[in-house]
Amino acid sequence: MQLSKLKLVTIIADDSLRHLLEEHITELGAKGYTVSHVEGKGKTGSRDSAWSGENVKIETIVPDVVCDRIISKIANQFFPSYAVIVYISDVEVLRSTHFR
Amino acid sequence: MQLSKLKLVTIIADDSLRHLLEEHITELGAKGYTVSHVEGKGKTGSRDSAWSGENVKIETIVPDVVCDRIISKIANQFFPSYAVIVYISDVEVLRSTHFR
Amino acid sequence: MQLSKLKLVTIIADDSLRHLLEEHITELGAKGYTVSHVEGKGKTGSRDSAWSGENVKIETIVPDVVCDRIISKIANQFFPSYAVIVYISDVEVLRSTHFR
Amino acid sequence: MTSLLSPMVLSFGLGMIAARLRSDLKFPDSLYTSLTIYLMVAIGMKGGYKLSVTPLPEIIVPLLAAIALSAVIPLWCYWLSRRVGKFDRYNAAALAAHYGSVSAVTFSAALAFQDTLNISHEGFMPGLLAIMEIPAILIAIGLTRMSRSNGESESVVPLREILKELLVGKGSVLLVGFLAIGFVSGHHGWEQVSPLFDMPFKGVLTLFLLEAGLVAGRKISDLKQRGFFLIAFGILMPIAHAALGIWLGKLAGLSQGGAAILGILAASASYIAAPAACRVALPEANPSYYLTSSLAVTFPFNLAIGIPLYHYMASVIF
Amino acid sequence: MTSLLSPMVLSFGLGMIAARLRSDLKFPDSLYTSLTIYLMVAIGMKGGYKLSVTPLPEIIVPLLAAIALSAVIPLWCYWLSRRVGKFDRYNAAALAAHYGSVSAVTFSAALAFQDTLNISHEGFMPGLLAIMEIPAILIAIGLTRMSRSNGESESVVPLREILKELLVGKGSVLLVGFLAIGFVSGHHGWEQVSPLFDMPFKGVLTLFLLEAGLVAGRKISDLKQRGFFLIAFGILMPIAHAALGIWLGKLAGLSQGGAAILGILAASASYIAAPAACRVALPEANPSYYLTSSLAVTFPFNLAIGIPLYHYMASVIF
Amino acid sequence: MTSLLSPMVLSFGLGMIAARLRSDLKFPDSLYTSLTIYLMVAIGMKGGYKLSVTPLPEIIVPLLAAIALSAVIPLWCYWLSRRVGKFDRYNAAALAAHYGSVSAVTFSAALAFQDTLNISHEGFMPGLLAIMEIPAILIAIGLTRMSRSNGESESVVPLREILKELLVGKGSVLLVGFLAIGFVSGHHGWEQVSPLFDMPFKGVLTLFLLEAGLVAGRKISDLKQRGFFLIAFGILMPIAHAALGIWLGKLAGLSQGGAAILGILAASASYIAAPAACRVALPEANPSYYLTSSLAVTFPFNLAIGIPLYHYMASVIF
Ligand SMILES: Nc1ncnc2c1ncn2[C@@H]1O[C@H](COP(=O)(O)O)[C@@H](O)[C@H]1O
Ligand SMILES: Nc1ncnc2c1ncn2[C@@H]1O[C@H](COP(=O)(O)O)[C@@H](O)[C@H]1O
Ligand SMILES: Nc1ncnc2c1ncn2[C@@H]1O[C@H](COP(=O)(O)O)[C@@H](O)[C@H]1O
Ligand code: NA
Ligand code: NA
Ligand code: NA
Repeated sequence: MQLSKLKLVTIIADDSLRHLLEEHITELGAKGYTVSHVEGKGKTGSRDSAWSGENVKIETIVPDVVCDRIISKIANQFFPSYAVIVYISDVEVLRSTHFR
Repeated sequence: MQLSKLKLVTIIADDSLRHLLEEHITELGAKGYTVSHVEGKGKTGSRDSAWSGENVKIETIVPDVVCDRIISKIANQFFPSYAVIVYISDVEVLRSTHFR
Repeated sequence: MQLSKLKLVTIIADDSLRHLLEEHITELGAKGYTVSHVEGKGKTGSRDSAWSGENVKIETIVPDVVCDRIISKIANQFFPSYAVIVYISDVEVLRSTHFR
Repeated sequence: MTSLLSPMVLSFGLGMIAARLRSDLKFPDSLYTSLTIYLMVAIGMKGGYKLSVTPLPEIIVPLLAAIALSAVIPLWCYWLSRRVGKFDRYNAAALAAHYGSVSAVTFSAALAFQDTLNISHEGFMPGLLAIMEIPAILIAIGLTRMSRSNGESESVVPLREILKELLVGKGSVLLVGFLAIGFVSGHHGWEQVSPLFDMPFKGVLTLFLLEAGLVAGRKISDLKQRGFFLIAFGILMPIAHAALGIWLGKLAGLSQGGAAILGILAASASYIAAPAACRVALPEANPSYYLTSSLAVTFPFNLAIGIPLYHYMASVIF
Repeated sequence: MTSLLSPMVLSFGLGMIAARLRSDLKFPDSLYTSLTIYLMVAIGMKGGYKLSVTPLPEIIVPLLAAIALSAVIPLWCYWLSRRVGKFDRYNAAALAAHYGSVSAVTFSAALAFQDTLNISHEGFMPGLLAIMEIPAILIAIGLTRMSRSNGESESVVPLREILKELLVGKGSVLLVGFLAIGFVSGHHGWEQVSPLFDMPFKGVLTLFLLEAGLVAGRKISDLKQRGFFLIAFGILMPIAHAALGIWLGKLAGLSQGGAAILGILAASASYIAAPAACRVALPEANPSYYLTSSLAVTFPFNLAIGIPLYHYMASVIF
Repeated sequence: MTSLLSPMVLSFGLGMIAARLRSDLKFPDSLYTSLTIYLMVAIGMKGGYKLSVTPLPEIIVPLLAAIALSAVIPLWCYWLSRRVGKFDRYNAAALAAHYGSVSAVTFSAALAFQDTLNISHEGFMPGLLAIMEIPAILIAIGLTRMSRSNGESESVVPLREILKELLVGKGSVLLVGFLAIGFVSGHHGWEQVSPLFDMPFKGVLTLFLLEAGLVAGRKISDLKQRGFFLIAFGILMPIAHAALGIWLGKLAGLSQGGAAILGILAASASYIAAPAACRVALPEANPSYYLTSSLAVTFPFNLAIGIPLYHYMASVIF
């Protein structure tokens, strides 16, 4: 089985930023992404119901270069005003062509 | 605290394959799994509502040997026809006996 | 882009333990967490509907020392009686100050 | 007979069959939760309204009877599960908690039954339902804690914490709250909300029972372990409890319909409050015992046979 | 005309417009699922009740007609999609499955239409709806498997597995199950649940169609690919199938209203059972073909123009 | 008094109490969303129907009055929050957006109130509700952007983007859309859907207010920060706005009931459209200010005291 190393970028942000973020990561080269509805608590308080707004978790598996582009985009455009967190982990995938 | 290294295998697939996949991974030696309902977009388009079908994310923590079995099973049986993605990451657990 | 290494601690437990666990990890030093509703199967059987109880997945990104505190707390207080699993993985984040 | 052929009972049966056939029919969790909220609001509201329009009947004695029932039932349930069922103390306590507590849906089915046959009962019955939910659970948990050997590690949650959570649990809040709202807002308030909370009640119950049947059907296969004891326990205990409840109800001055309802409450086993409490306070107990006997044995028995049977028993006792 | 201006049709239109304008209006998935369950329970229950109060009409011949329809429609749909549409065998089979199967919501809209105009039909119609859901799907999948070249890798799921899943799929279970429940519980049962399953039916349908419109509106942009064929196919085939269905219905001895419904069933395209089956059994087929033509072309056409048109056709044929 | 004891108001109170007691009672998110959709569809549909059966009243002048109200209210709210409340411009703008915009649920409660007391109003009122949702939000966001110093980094979303999203937001789409549908489908259409959208309306509102109370109860503890200003602001501003609204309504030729509704709209604070817009366009603002004052101060005040008070004020002004 041929495994390749790629990056898994995880973004947690307000639901209302979902479409914007999806567009950005697609433009920057991600070939796909997976979205979950999550609740959360952080510096900006609890986000746990439709009233206070909810979070989404967007996960995308990408090559290193796309990973860099995504995190710098988010750092520049979203960090200044929005409560967004991003983290990166190493994953191995089969069929790496699917993600390039 | 005694930590052991194991593999976390994550599978993202159409909801309708859920039971099949659960049976397979159990047969191949996984002692448990965790399932989330997720939405997604990839080569086969958007999967984001009950109309177009939704995805599940199945996560299972397993020893290396079971990990190998699972990914080769999925590569052989599901990759040819289905829109399934799989990735592996390293995790550390307490009580590794729980997962063997 | 300055990336820092932190730990991602993932806890999977019965929904009813959610508030207790959230309080514990906040007390032990986590600055935030993200919660998803998940289903699961393991040694204690299926947990997949409101009838049988459902699981939550609590994810928190923390420095190593907080990670140690959290896992030893859970190992001591929850492992003896409850069906809880915990695992740790390495992640890289931007703005590590957000998590300290 | 009519009762057996009501859409409610049949719908439960359909759910069981569908689950046995491994149908993909499944209710979204939020629909289940929504239906539960609806049923409790509707029961509470209607009871409160009825109290507001009829002269307030004597309530103290029936209330004490209800409390007494839920205090003693768990005792012999625990004892029997330990001695005869050979369960460990955690599982015995969980069974005791479930059979001592009550089921709002069995109660709803009993209301629908009486409504169809024009049998009447006191308006404060939802209050008894609310009051009987909690004591048995506490007593059962207390029983295990008392009997524990000293060295054993114990769960993290203290008993008073559990009591607090039960008192403000959604069952109590909705039942007691809407009993009060129905009473205060009276006839005028009832008219405003009865198109939602009264007229479609049996239809909603039909849907809910479909889902209950689906879950019960899936649980049946868990009866392979200790099935014989659980089936016997899950059928005989309710009959005994019903008899006791009806008799106590008569002593307490309830009408025949009211006493039958008290009997049904005593006979019913919880599957909302008790399982939730057991998951927190008795995590060592195995849900395939307590949930299965409550949901896959006692609930269908009460629904299809118990309710008419207990009414017959009431007519004999009265 | 009245039909075009009914809240149901207008609500679908509103949904389409909102989706085109990229509104954030979205139904929670569980609301969609709940409304689907409601519609199928309500259709089944009412059909069963009607059967229980009218002398049982001849059902065997109409049943055979319905089965015949759903067995032959996929054949020419497959052939046309391959030859004229130039689709590969997977996509052709998926289209055949969708147009051979039926739509419970189109059926509901037809019920609402007939109810408004006081047209009557046989009570067993929901039975035909149930029976017509499955055969076409099986035949279409069978067609692809037959025509596969030997070396090709094939999907993991055997045909008999698929048949089993379809038979216990939620559509069949709810329709057949509640047809039976409605029949058995009769007039008395119907009275108990009609405040939920009858009176608000058209309102619920209005809500459901709003959501259907939202989804259809989003799918319209998928028509860029092969749009011309899909639009022509999605409008002309239903008209042809309706004519065939009405004519067969007349031969089978149905009333004019009943024959119109059979025509509508033949004309309707599935978007619950068929897409679900295709995702499992024909994963190679592209949902932007089959789901788009079924949901964004045929469904609105049937809803706004088809239903009145087919009734007119029925009045000519009868 | 009757108003205070209606099931609606009491249910809100029960929710608040349950939240303060830390009950585990919680509505599934999808139930909340479903109830919201229901309320807006029902309001729109009924307004449209009423317009279709009464001679079309003068609508232009009241419409202008409504727009004027939602254009000026944010100005002084912003100013007061900056000067008196000492808020930064983001939080001041968020407060201005909330109090300039309107609440569909307060409107629903006002409808229920008038219905109970047989007070009538013009059928186009839901249209005013729809028109008053958006301008204040835009103006408030515009205010911040105008006053920003040059070097500051600014949020990613341009104002015209926000306008576009608001115009096709679910509030506008459902209210305007179903106003049109109700109007076009007329009496006949209304008859078809009123068993869902009219009769159970107050019951659904009761459930919704239970959930609103739960959320408001949880928010109350956020009032520790700047609570004094927020409470004063959240009670006094609505009274002033109501007076202004009623007076403008009278000038604009509305009936007494209609003018009271316009006053209530002016007095109400948004908690659907405005919070959503602020999360995107004013992420720097703190929800524990704007959401708390709108939901935990102004909403309960309007519900329990405001609605009857404003009707009394209307009777004085007229
Ligand atoms: N340390 C953390 N670990 C995991 N998730 C976090 C953490 N901090 C914040 N989050 C998530 O990010 C969202 C925004 O965080 P914040 O900007 O800190 O309010 C929160 O609602 C959480 O879902
Ligand atoms: N690069 C990716 N990162 C994360 N998830 C992905 C990615 N590509 C595909 N997926 C997920 O896998 C599903 C099937 O992918 P695909 O076969 O590309 O259509 C999608 O619906 C996504 O949920
Ligand atoms: N090997 C595993 N991989 C992933 N999740 C697991 C695993 N084992 C257990 N779980 C999760 O942890 C919960 C409790 O596990 P258990 O104590 O084994 O019943 C299960 O319901 C699953 O959600
Ligand atoms: Na009991
Ligand atoms: Na068809
Ligand atoms: Na306002």
